[in-house]
Amino acid sequence: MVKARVLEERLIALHKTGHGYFWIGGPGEEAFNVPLGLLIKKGQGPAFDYCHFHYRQSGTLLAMGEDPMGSLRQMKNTASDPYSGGRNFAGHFSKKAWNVVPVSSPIEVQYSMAPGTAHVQKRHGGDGVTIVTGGDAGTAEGDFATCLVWSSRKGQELPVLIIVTNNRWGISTPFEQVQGVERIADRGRAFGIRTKTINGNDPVESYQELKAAFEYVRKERKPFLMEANVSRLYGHSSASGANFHTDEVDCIEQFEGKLATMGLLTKDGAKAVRDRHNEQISELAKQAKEEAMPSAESIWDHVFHGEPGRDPFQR
Amino acid sequence: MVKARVLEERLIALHKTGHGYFWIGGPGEEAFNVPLGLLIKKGQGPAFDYCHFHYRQSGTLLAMGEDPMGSLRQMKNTASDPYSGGRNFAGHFSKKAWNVVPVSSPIEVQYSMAPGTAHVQKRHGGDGVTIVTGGDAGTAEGDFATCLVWSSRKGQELPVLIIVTNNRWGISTPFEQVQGVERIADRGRAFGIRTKTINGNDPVESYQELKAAFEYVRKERKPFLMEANVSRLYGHSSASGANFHTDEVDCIEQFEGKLATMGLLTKDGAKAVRDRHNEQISELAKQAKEEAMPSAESIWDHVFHGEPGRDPFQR
Amino acid sequence: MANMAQAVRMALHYAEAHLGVTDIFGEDVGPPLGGIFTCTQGLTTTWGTPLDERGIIGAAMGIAMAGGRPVAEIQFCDYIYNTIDLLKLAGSTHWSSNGEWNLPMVVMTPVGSGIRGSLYHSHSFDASATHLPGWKTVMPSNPLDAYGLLLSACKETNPVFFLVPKALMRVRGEDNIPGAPADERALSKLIDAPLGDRSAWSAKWPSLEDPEIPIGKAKIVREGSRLTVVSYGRTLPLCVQAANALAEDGLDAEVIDLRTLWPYDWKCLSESIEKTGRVLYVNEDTEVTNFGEHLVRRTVEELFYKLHAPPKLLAGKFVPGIGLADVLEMASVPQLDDISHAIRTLAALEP
Amino acid sequence: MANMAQAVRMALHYAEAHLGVTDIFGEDVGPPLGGIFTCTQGLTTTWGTPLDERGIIGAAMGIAMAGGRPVAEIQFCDYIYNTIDLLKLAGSTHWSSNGEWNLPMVVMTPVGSGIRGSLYHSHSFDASATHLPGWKTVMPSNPLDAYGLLLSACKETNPVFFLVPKALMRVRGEDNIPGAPADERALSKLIDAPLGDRSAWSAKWPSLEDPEIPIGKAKIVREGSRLTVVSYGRTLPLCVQAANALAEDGLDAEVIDLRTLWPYDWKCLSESIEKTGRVLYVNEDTEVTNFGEHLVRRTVEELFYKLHAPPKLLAGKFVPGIGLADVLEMASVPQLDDISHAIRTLAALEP
Ligand SMILES: Cc1ncc(C[n+]2csc(CCOP(=O)(O)OP(=O)(O)O)c2C)c(N)n1
Ligand SMILES: Cc1ncc(C[n+]2csc(CCOP(=O)(O)OP(=O)(O)O)c2C)c(N)n1
Ligand SMILES: [Mg+2]
Ligand SMILES: [Mg+2]
Repeated sequence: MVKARVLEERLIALHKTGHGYFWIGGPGEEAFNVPLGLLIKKGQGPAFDYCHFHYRQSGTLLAMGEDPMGSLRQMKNTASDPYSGGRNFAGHFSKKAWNVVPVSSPIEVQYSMAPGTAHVQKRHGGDGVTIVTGGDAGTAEGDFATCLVWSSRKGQELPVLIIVTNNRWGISTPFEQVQGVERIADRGRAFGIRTKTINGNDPVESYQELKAAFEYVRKERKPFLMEANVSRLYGHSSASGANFHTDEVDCIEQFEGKLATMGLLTKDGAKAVRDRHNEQISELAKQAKEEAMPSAESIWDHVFHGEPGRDPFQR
Repeated sequence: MVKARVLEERLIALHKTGHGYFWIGGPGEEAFNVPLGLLIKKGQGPAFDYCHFHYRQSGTLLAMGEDPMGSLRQMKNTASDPYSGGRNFAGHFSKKAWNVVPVSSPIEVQYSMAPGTAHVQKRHGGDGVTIVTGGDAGTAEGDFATCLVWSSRKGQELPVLIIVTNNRWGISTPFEQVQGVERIADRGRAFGIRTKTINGNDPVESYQELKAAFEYVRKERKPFLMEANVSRLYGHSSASGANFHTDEVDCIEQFEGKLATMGLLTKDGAKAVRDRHNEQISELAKQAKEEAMPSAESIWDHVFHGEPGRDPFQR
Repeated sequence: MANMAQAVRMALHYAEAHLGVTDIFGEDVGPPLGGIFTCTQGLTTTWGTPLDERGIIGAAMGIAMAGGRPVAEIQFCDYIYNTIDLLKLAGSTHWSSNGEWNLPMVVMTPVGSGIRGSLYHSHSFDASATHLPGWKTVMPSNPLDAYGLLLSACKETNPVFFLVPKALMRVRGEDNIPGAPADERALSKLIDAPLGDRSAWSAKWPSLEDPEIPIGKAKIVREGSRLTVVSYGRTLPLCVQAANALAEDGLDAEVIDLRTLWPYDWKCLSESIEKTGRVLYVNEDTEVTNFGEHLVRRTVEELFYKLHAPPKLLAGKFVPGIGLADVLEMASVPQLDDISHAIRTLAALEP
Repeated sequence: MANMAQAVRMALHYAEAHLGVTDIFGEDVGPPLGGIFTCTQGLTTTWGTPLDERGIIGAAMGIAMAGGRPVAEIQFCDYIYNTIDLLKLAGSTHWSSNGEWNLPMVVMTPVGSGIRGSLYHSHSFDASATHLPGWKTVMPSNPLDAYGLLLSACKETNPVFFLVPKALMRVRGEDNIPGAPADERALSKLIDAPLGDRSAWSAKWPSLEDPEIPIGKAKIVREGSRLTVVSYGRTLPLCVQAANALAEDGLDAEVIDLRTLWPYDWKCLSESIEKTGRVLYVNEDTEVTNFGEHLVRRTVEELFYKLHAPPKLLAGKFVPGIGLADVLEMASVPQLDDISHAIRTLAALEP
């Protein structure tokens, strides 16, 4: 959790000091995203979990064991950026070795794709499942309903863990102002989908509830809809300033406090952890700043799979 | 009801005898569609009801007082077709004087437009409401969810009667095969929308339930979701043969039977009604066959409102 | 000979049997109907989907990501327009992931006019498809090409649009599908589902072969010297018909079937245009921001000084729909007479 | 002088105050934010919508049908592509109802590159918009035109796309908005929302006037004789800059701001092209099935024998996205040097 927070804060710092054009990420969601990452069965192909993530999932990737260097490189849009080669925004992960499909900017489209990977997994057998994540505001898009319809057909239910991280904001718009649903999870009921709304700021509750949900989806091969209430600690993105919001619950501070009162962690102990991560990540950031940008001709690379990159008009 | 049935059967007969290229319509839905028409507050502008219908609504239009000649003309795609001037398929009504917005072929898009007319009505005040109708299969489109989201925002609820006529078919596909919802009406619950599932084959129940729903929407200015179970008596359209299906409940036959046992209608009486309508409508059909087709140059008319029709390239 | 619907069906059988196609799906694609145009009857990997085009394209993308090989059908291209964002995403995924992910998926959809489809069963999709980077687009004008191009599409490792001119669905070809009986009756017995109850029926597939019609190769269907006509889909046979008739008056036109819209066979086109000095492009999509205008642009950009006359485009009128009444449809999209007239006019043009 | 964001804001104020606009809505359009680009701050009929583009376009259609006058915003045109079916329907409703229903609605959306927007904040929409019959499309290149064209759009009784080049949002104009103070500070005091808490703030609108910039009229922004350059939006100022620089080397180019993409001012274009005999079209949408290709087609169709050189198109490269790294964006869409080079080359072309 701390490592993820430190990484995001470094990315924000990089942006604010003119290194990187845009920041968006997941500070405030660590208590949910980290347990999620720990529970994912990572690997390539339908025997493993497919991950259709949105742009706040750094905690999950780190918990899966990802090297933070990738995020720093993407922030600096270097040619070495392992997720997009300097083509896409920060937080837009992609890792085929772990079935992490490319994070895309359009909100909610991942909910229309998730049934596809789950369909292949259902046919393949085993216990691999599909996980799809997104925010609260995005559930207003038709794609969210598509995911509910396609994953709950009688006799053809799909093994997909449908997650909504509810921070009660869509950029500047409060959830209450634009949606009348009390609990987003309730939208699964009419489809006979098992649902749960949890406190995503509590890492213990998150871990336990996610564990139970995963077990159900892996074993029953049926969908589960989980809504996790989380915080948005640095606002929407760099476009809205990316400043710390004291009016939101900080899951790490809260958890550190809890551990302290339980006598399991001291202030200094917590600080030490943070400092260690800070050092490592600022080291990596320094490296990333030195790395090369992609070349102009490279725009033609990977237009088509299996073909050399070239201008179709041979100019 | 009988008049609507007779009209549809005439349209089918016209198609089968080579008069008209395509038929689609509402035979089997009269017990629901006719009461619906009787309860609509017809007129132009936000003080009256807006109707976002699909292509099975002839019974509703006739119950509102529409001249069957219009349908016959559209079937023959004559220039005199009052709904589209010979441009659109049968059953694609449009009548601005009664706020009947153009029926369009794309499934479910009317559910995305309905909140717009209802929004204006809410602001306008009075008791005018918006009615939107569509089928069961179409609820899989995101537009159905859009209608639920937009009409149920807290404090901004919209006066819209959301109707789904459930005939348990989408062309050749059984509802059970492609959707896991038990009752489509339940999809409104998570949004705090009042819902009801009724027997649309019973004209009395339909009238009473629709009346109650209309009263709620008119007075409370809030949405109501009604699911009506209906029959598809002549299959999907002329593309699937348009033959009578004996395995579906015929609401008219059933109701005539009921009236008979109650001693309110004799076989001859029923036959007389049918014969009368048959005569009138076959008379009108004869006329329609004589009327002129649109002209080639007319394709340029009404591309833009307020401008004469012309080829932009002046050829 | 087979018609296009049968050719598509046989290609899909070949693809599931020999090319690893795992899912053929869409609205009413599964049994009993086997598709609005019977293209998916008797196959083994077909299934019917919810009435949700976004779900269909999204599922295809997901299936491709998970190692499947989907062929997704949109019932009519008229109903694909709520998925353009997903199609853009499918076309950009390989590029945005810097080559990590690729989507081997085929989207099959009937296009164009000719069945009195009125406003919503007459749309063309070639302009929209060719504006989507990362996609390949093929559009056959006869059953053999439909069969061969669909096999090539199923062998592709990139997203491919397979656009089927619905007006030609029932037209029989002149060339035989390799491995299929040439006799109509015999073929029908084997692969056409019976009317009525089909629960007991199963197709008896002939042992088919792959004619290897590559994506990206056009075909000169009529050699000529006076001018070049380039078309595809519904209007191609009309161009041939017009050219044959005009040849009797000594107007000898070369007719090229583009077959692949992107990436298209510029070598074939440019050589022909250099030879004739005149070119007419014919398609039925609406004429503003039309793919034929791209071909005109390419032509003047590279061959301007070799042209004897301006390159011409004959396409659909820029109106919001195709009307149901016959005369409206005829006046909206190119018909035989329009094509003959356009060829004559272009041939006669002098500075 | 006002920048484009302020010009749009003032136009929307004028439109709700004097032109009967009833609803200005979209994602984050209402208070407190007043739009991602501040274009809707301090207005009275604004409201924020659910995150649902289909709902936004559908609502606009419904509001227009019920006698309202909506201005709907799609936050970035990159996110409009799941609504193309609804946009087609909006464009065909008047025609399909044989003239009975018309939809007076404006869809406003930021377009194009120039803010390092990466794959999904850099799309262009002009090719897609101009392929939709029944719509008018305007795209300003300076604040005064943005103001005037938006007023004209709000007076229209047909659907209109108002495409805002996001790269120019913060650029100040040379011409004053009639009625607005020319002094930046003074204007900002009146209409810019303060940072932080805005609950108490309300805009003090100057008494604005309508410059009456009609839809359908292009503008010659630089007279010249050697060749004609036609552009719009982000690339227009670059074309002027390039032309001014080249003029010093004696290459005197005429530059036309198309301003309205459909229906466009062919009279203005053709007169200029007849005069110069050479034309370069510049836009930043991807170059295959691009609106500039329509203009090239029109040019050769009607002016072929008057041309001294082939009409040229300089547009965005046909790649699936615009990359985040600066060099990727520069290499993907026309920049100043590309335009200067294209003008030079075209001027030098001889048979
Ligand atoms: C289809 C689409 N529409 C609009 C946007 C612009 N946008 C980016 S993030 C965002 C808000 C998303 O809110 P939510 O779904 O709650 O996720 P959160 O950012 O709060 O985690 C919007 C409107 C987009 N990226 N995609
Ligand atoms: C968006 C869209 N997709 C597909 C079609 C083709 N189509 C026409 S009717 C229909 C089935 C509709 O079923 P349902 O919604 O249950 O209405 P019903 O016809 O049964 O009354 C389909 C798939 C269409 N018209 N529009
Ligand atoms: Mg949120
Ligand atoms: Mg149905």
